[in-house]
Amino acid sequence: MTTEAADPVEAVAVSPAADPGFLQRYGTTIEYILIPGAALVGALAVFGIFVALFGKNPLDLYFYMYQGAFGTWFSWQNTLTRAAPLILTALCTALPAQLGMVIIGGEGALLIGALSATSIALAIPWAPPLVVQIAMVCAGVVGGGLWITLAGALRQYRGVNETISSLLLVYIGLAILNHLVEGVMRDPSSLNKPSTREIGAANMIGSIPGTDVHWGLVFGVVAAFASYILIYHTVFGFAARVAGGNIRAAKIVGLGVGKLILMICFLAGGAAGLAGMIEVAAVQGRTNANLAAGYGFTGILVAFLARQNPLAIIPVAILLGGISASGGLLQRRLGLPDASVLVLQGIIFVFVLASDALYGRIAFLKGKS
Amino acid sequence: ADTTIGFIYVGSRDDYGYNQAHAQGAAALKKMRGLKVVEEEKVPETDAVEKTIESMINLDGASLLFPTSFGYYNPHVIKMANKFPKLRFEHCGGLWSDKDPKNAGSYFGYIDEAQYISGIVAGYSTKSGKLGFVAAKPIPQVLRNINAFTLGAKLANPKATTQVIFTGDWSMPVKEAEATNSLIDQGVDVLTCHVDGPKTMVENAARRGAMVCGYHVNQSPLAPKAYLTGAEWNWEALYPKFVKMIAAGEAIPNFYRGGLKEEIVKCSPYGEAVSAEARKHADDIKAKLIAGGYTIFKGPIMDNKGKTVITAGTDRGQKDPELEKMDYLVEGVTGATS
Amino acid sequence: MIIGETPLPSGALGVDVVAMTMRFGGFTALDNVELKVRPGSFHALLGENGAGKSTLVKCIMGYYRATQGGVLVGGREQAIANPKEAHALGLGMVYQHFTLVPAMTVAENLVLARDDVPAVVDWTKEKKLLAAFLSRMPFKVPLDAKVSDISAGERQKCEILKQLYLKRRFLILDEPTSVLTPGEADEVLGMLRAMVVAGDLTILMITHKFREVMAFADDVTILRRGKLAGHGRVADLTPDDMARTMIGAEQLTVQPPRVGEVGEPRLELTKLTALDDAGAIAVHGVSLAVRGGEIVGIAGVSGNGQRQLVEVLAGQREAESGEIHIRGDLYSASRKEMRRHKMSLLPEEPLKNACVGGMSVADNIAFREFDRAPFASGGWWLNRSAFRKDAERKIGLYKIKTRTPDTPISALSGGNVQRAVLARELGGEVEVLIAANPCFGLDFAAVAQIHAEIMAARNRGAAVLLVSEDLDELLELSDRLVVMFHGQLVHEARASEANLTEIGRHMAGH
Amino acid sequence: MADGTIGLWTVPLAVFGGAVRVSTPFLFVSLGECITERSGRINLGLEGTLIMGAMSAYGISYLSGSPWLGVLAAGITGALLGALHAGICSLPRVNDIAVGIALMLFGTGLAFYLGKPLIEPTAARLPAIDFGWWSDVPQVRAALRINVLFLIGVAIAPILFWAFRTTRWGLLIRTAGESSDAARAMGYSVLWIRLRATMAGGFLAGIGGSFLSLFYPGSWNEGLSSGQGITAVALVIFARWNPMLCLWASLAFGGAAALGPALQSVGVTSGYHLFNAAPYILTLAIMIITCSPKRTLTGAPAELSITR
Ligand SMILES: Nc1ncnc2c1ncn2[C@@H]1O[C@H](COP(=O)(O)OP(=O)(O)OP(=O)(O)O)[C@@H](O)[C@H]1O
Ligand SMILES: Nc1ncnc2c1ncn2[C@@H]1O[C@H](COP(=O)(O)OP(=O)(O)OP(=O)(O)O)[C@@H](O)[C@H]1O
Ligand SMILES: [Mg+2]
Ligand SMILES: [Mg+2]
Repeated sequence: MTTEAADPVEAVAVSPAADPGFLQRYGTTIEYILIPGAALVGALAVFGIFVALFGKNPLDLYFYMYQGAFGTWFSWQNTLTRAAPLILTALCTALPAQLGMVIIGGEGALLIGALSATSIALAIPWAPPLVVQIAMVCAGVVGGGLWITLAGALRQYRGVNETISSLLLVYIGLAILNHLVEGVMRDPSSLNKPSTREIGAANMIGSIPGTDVHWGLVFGVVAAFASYILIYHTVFGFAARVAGGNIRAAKIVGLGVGKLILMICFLAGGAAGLAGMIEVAAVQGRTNANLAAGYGFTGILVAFLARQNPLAIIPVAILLGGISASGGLLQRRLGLPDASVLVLQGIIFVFVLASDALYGRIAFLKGKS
Repeated sequence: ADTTIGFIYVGSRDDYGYNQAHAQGAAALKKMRGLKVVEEEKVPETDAVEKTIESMINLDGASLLFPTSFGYYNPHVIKMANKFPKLRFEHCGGLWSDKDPKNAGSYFGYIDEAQYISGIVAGYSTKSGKLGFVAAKPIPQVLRNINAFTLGAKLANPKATTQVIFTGDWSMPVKEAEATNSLIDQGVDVLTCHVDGPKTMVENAARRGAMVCGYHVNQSPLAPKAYLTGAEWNWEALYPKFVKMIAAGEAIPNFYRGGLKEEIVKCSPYGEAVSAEARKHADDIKAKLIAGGYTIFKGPIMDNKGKTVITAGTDRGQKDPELEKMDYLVEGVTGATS
Repeated sequence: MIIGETPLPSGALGVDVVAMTMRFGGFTALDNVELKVRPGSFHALLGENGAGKSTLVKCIMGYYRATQGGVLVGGREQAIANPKEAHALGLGMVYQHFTLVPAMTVAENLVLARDDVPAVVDWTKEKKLLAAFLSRMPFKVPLDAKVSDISAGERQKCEILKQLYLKRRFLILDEPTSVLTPGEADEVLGMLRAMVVAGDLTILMITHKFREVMAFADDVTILRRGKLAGHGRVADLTPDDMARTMIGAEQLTVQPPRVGEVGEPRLELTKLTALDDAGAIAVHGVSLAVRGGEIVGIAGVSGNGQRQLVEVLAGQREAESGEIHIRGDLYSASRKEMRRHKMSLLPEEPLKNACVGGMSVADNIAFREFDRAPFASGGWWLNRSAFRKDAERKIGLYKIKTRTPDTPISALSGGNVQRAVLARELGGEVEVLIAANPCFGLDFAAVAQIHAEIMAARNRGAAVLLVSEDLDELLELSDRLVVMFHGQLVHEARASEANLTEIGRHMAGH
Repeated sequence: MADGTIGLWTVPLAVFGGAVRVSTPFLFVSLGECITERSGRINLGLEGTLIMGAMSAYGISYLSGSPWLGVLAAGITGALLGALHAGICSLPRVNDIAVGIALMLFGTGLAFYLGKPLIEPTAARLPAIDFGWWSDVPQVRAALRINVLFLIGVAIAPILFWAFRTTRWGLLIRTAGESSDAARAMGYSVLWIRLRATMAGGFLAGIGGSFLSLFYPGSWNEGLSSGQGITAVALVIFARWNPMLCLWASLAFGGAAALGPALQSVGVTSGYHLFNAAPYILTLAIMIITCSPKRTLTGAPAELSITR
């Protein structure tokens, strides 16, 4: 037998950590900033061409976008206000995604959360504001939580696809809200905008001191950090990731997948329900059809753009808030129709999503391996 | 410097309906000298409208604002009016009360007067005696239109009934089309509506051979043969008037209302299908309304459950606040408010 | 011999691979490899798990595009850009992982594989032709059955039939016999060998079984770590020579001798019944007791309910009726019970059944223990350094070949995934062990290691239930042997006294 | 009935009529998505495609005077959007659900942007075929005024059902959706198959949109689609990727959508919001009844990201 010189057997197991160069150590981090940034620039360029086709000056466009979203302290507040509910509704999609579930029903949980929070506030008019507010938070979280848990339970016990059921539950939740708001819960003095009674000015949660941005932003950021810690640093999150990665593996190590599904769905719906509670307690002061403003649907987008990472949700939500904040200025200064914001969002998302393909492929960031 | 005026619409300003009517009013202002008009469309009735108002103030220097959707008023417009006490907020449809800030005002038109006229024309034009009404929601503004339309029809044809279908929201074309078809299946042969974009109802009804009365703006080009008349807004007349009042230092009443007389609403020109008799009767009532002193909601009026809602001898004139709380359908209307 | 309208030029083809290098990103899977397959020969390709065998043949087929190097078909250099071009040249391959479409019928799979699928398929005609073709083949497959409904052995036969149906002149088989019983393997390989001898076909077969190499192959090529380690004529070689070339200087794990007393019944199944995915009864009233210090082997042709039985024990499937007791306690596959009874599971296809491909090796190794100290502080906070330390220790102990503990486990070769699962499941104390085809597709070094670990667990007093389609493995390891057929246990024997013919008879249901 | 009304018969008639009128967009989108999903890709962007289809059909019909050119334009627009979706999804690591959502926004936005000048004009509509000539009852005649697109949709369902079994393209699409490894091993380019399947799906969805703007409700405005596209995508899962079931599901959904207005017209008025939600409640109820936790979704293409 002819035997070629085989290489000497090297040590099996872990290769010793080579001296990591700067690029090797921070290459991934740089990628995570550079790639979405490049995608953003590309998208803006394409949108610039688009508006140029309609006879507008792209440079004006960029200037007004910047001014409207981040150009002044007022613009920043405008942006942050719009971002606040999105962080919470995005969590409604991002948390179940850890379990491999695609939930697109955050809007329904938001509505039910708002309805629950309003109901509890109206049920205890005698209580001091702090008690009412805490009760509202609890009711919002529980109401929204149970709503998505319903989708989770249908999947767990009946095998119903959670994507469809959560979507159907949005329409059903909206019908219930309208039915109640125009029926038993209607404030007789809410004439042309059927609404529940107001929770009362004293019970409103107000703004972050020194700003016009309501406390929802803080709730959202805290919830996003808490979710991140929950998913990546706790036993519960680990179990969820195992189950989300491979349900058969989760079962073979005895993890209660059903329980995980229900708990994650509860937390997810709770986040959206909290968003609904905040819309009531910080903005509307009562429940009516205005709450169905699409935050739940935009949240899906935020979650997917953030690649379901709870921390990445924060900047993505701010980006989205900025786009919608600047949308008004584009309408007013450039005479663009409001749909241009949708076009811009679409282009940005297409670019950012397509740029996923670039990770790990930028030669100069790979260093030597 | 120029005065900057901000207009905020809840929907698209080319919707051929509610928002377009306001945009036409804004367009009338654009023609005036010394004015700058900024517009923003599709602003939801959330804190987004507050931010839009602030943005118009901070970034565009707007000093007079027209938030044109009902849902903007409470709490958003009130909040902004309190925050910017030097600026003027004119809100369409709201019910300003003494508790509300003085720099906020609410204006609206008694479009039920025009609906009343439509009703008269419809009452003459129907063969089956059945009229149809495609409505968004059972709220006072809508109920008042349905009732005025029905009362007008009964003037022409005491046996006429109006069947109403609520679609549940302001813009649901498929439901509106289904409602139109259902009504026509029930024998209805003249229809009108109160939704944001009447185009769907007008076209579908005309296609099935029914006649229509328009709403918001003049839809007669959509169905020249089937179009009888319609209740239209006349913001082109009102907005310049407001601006002139401000320029002249006159105070605009905080609670501003008006109808045909004040030229806040108007009727579409009659379509070719409208009989001479109908024209005459309608013109006659129109003249009386413009002259003043004519009451649409004049007791006794029973609701469609047999309860007397306006007792005999009670005249509920247009300015009567009771009418703003209307929660019944008058006798002759088939349908229910909940 | 095979149906068809226009006879293609027939006869066996030779294929040579010249200086082939294949890199996946920074990883070199093939490094300047040479391979010469003579026309009309039966050539075996050997190598450890991850040596690059599958990669090499996929490069030949155009499934991958080699970084460097060329392929000579029939002595002429050919640029093969994709499998279709390979097919046009008469090259065919049975992949290591099935490439039949599970949701389609056998007939659909066969017709679809043709290069000349008509735009509209006339099924009556095609089925007649297929039936005629099958009648000339030594083994049968049910044409109208869905592939997902037939057994693994039947699928493998179907794959091979597909290649014959397509009239290949050079056929690559990537571990074709791993799902066949030895009897089936001999039947299939015997038939292929006959076609080679008749000059119709050249065969390049990847296998881990020296028995098959010795019995059927003419030549052998051996790879190690992506490099050519040796080649020669089988007639000149012994299995030992080949083994040494394969593993180089690595030490084989020595299996400990069978020692210790058989203890109390520990795992007891009572009238266990379970359904398969389609809702048919797969496990039918199985009662069985496994004692501590005993290995009970379950033999049977695949598809007779073994998989569902293991899934019930693993908690991946709910039992329809019946009970499982461990040490007398009712068992329902919860984490608490698994932990209390020190259960371990070595399922088949570990990447599919026991790992999360996207998570790191270290995480996968920690699946059993992550929720208690030292992995979890206070029962809830993950302690990352503990994960890493434990993983590094086990990676060394179980000889897992991975670049780092943080590498996603899906990047490991099959044998190393299996080793990682072994490290997880056998790294602590074990009282009950369920193993299902634990050595499926593994090289002999890995097999030796796994067998040794299973025997060691038994010697420490664990109750071991070993389900395997490999009779040799069962006979080697088991204390007691039961045969499963159509969901029922039909025969039982002490392994030391087992009669091969009788077991074979029961496996076949006679 | 002497007075020309048909009383309570309105309800079944409206449900029937609704099934015919309202179901067509659902039918086209779900059949299109059926093709796409059978190839192993999900396209949630069909909502945007539907709206783009509606807008471009209306625009072309208005400009050219020919509604059929409008239908064709809608199909082509849909196919182009499908190609865009397929192109982006074919990049490595790109999630097709997310791209679908992005394209839903993009399609909707573009349609609204370009469709502004089309709201007021009246374009030539698609004609209806009068299948009710035999009846004297005007309501029956109205319900039987059926557009040929509906008939085409009804015909496509069995054709697709047949094609998935007996044509090369059908088999290839299924192969790509069931096992991309298998398709690749046979030498087919999975991306190429999916590109064409996604384009075909977009083509049909675009045509579904043209029905909305050119037949029923029959005009272009921004509220035209209230989620029909996304609901139709959900219907495909509900219909277990079977074109015939897509047909029945679309009809049921259309009929249910007509229920609310019809009930009101005969005097059942309370809880109209809940009646209007009937299609969603009905779908959910059927799913709860017909699904089973033990079985995985039967018929699900194995490569589909939504079914795991
Ligand atoms: N083999 C499988 N493949 C895919 N999905 C599965 C499989 N088995 C179960 N599932 C899904 O996983 C989920 C959890 O399953 P199951 O009810 O068995 O959980 P569990 O572990 O018993 O949970 P718990 O004990 O907490 O109730 C269900 O939604 C089920 O549909
Ligand atoms: N697509 C791929 N991307 C990255 N690495 C790969 C890929 N395919 C194979 N490898 C790596 O290349 C090496 C050789 O793999 P290959 O499948 O050829 O091994 P093999 O000899 O067939 O092993 P086995 O006996 O387990 O089948 C392995 O380390 C494997 O992890
Ligand atoms: Mg291999
Ligand atoms: Mg192998």
